[in-house]
Amino acid sequence: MQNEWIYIGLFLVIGIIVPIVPLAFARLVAPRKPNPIKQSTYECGMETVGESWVQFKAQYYIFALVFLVFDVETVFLFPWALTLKQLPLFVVLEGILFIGILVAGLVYAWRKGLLEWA
Amino acid sequence: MSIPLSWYLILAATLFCIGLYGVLSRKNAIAILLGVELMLNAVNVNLVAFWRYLNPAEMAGQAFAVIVFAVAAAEVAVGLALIISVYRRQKTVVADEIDLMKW
Amino acid sequence: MSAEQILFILVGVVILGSALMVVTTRKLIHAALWLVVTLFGVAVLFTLLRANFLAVIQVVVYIGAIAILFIFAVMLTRREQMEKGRQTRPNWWIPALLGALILTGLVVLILNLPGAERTALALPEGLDPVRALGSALVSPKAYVLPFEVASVLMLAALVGAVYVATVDKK
Amino acid sequence: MTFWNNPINFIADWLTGLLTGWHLPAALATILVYLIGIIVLVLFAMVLDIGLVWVERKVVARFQDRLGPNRIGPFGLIQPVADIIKMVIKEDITPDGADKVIYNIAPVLAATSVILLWAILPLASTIYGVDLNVGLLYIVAAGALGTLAIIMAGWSSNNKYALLGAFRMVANMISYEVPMVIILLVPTILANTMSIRGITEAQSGMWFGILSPLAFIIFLISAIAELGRAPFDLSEAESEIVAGFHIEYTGMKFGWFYAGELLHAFTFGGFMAILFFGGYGGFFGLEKLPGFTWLNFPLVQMLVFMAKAMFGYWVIMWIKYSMPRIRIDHMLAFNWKFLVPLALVVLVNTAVLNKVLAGLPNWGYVLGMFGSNILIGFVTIEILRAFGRRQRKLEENPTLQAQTQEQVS
Repeated sequence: MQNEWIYIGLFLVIGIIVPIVPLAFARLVAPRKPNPIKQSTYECGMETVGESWVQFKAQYYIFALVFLVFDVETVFLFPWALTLKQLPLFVVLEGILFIGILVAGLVYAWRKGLLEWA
Repeated sequence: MSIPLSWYLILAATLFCIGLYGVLSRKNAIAILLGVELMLNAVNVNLVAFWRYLNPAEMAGQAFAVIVFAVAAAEVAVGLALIISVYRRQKTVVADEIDLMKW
Repeated sequence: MSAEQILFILVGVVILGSALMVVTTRKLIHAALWLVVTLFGVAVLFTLLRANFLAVIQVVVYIGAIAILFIFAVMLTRREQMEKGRQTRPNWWIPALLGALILTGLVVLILNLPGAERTALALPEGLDPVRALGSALVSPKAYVLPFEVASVLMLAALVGAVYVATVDKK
Repeated sequence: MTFWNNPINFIADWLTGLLTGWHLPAALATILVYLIGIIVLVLFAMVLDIGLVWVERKVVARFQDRLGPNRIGPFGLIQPVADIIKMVIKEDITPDGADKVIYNIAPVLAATSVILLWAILPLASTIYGVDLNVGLLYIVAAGALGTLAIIMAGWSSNNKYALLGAFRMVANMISYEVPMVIILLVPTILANTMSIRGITEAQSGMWFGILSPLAFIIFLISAIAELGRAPFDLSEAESEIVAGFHIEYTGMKFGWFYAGELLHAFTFGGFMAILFFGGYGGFFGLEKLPGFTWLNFPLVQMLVFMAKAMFGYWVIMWIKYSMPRIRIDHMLAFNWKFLVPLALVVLVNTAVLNKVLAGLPNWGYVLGMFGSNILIGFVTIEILRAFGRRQRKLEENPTLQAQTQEQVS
């Protein structure tokens, strides 16, 4: 058994219970008198227009996409970073090649104007 | 360490089959991709289990799992981009109604 | 039955249950959130297997990036009427049957596999799996080529996805 | 081993002895001791969180030339307790059309993702939860859960503003996660480990903040963005989308988002101290001198750590209350066109120099690292200046502007 993950697991359990306790307590003591106006969607007192679903810019998706690629690649660099000390300079160059390919993606996105918010 | 290898393999097999069912039965293209993710995860469970049970000194299983991560990410990125592109042209994400290449 | 086995069964039930919800829930956003539960369960499995690095990147990459991308895509393509009505094909029982058949076959295969009942080997003394993985990924004798090719794959995915998602802008 | 050298293990051993003395199985006793330790640690974090409410309000007040809370208790110290009582007895409103389950899970998940960070936060050399060999990525993973909580809150509230705020916040968080993850590689390379304690111990002679000041600055900026605090707070932008993703939340559910944000800010102050300023240690070898061995006592270390973390938290507050809000296009452009390339340059520089300078004596190594960072910083500023000059020229000269636009189109 690996104790460290048991510890994290227990921490997760406590970390979920601790926020729930005040919420449960609030449920006991707080008043509850729901009415339709109180429960209506809050838009600074104005009547709500249309459904809450509004069309979003696809730009958000583009940024999420670029992020996904970068996130996956940088995560791969962590094992590489741990080997730098033992292994020869050659390994550093491998990592730089990897980063170079990553930069090529960034340059492409930049040149295509995808990083503009317009 | 008392879990037999077969437990992991059976769990992964079941997860794989659930994913397969999702891929084949869902109408929505995004839901189909969700099924593909389940299948890839099943593969990863197998790879890591084999690493641990067969040869922990060799990192083959983990290295393959890492590559699967990259493949999953690439698949999701391109797949969802296609779906969004099709949605903007045809206003649908139902896989059967996407027939741009059906000529 | 040892504590570890009980833990495994619990995690397994969570994984399979949430996976079933992924493929059957009507609301897509719920399916995506159930997928997050499945992914988290798989991360717990990785910790049971002592693959610390994979467990953490499972959360970082799958939950932190892939699931977020799914949720974004669901929100970008959501339309109310699509969530009414059935979400499965009319002949959904064929895939179900197929899945069940394949599963039975696989389980029979696994149970007859030589060495299926083996238990985990002890990790070699002084082996740091993360470091060993790093050495394997950069060593020319092992996986440096897949490592660099993965990077090229991600570049291709980025270029392709970005092209597809923006080509009809004009 | 005495109490003063190693208080946590001392108490833990004593408790384990006590529990096994009652004929409990050893495994169960260990788990019980773990549980007690975790509860104490989490409660400590929560009490600290309550204190932070007071600190935050008092510091803001001083920045804005006000007094801040001063009615309840001495210096208004009891004010946060009154706040909590108020939040707990407030009516809890669930808006119509909300997705109830997700709506209720989101605030809990938001708080949990912050509390989870405390599992690996070393308060002193012997006072820490657990020392993971993938500690740095664990921080990122906990952050991923926080992102998820925000998107869940925004989506389930069934409110335009909430959804907009969540979208902005998530775009913000995921964008700034990229330079943050890249820059986390710098301490990894310098310390040759991902374990948080290992990184702290590696700085007992020299802080990484001195070896790589640029890495620290990038980490600070991306940490503030990750927290969603001003100047990156357009996700809550009171003046346009009211409160962003937590607009519909009332009472204690709102309270958890608020408390989570404060604790998160402090925790990031702590991680800043650990990654770049030696954490609980980092006395430049002073603790080895005969007169200063008392610096090694856990309680002293804890005090040092808390002071450093509080300073980091204060810097975050300082920036928050001095800066106007940034527009979303500026925010994303700043990240992708400036921070990410700079972070990659710093990373490559660190990786190469760490290898090249390895043979040099210690002072040469430090000087090389520091000097290269200063050089990169200088070049960056010059590039920015040249760019700014060109922009200005374009703006001052309308004909030139027209010409360039023709060229572009």
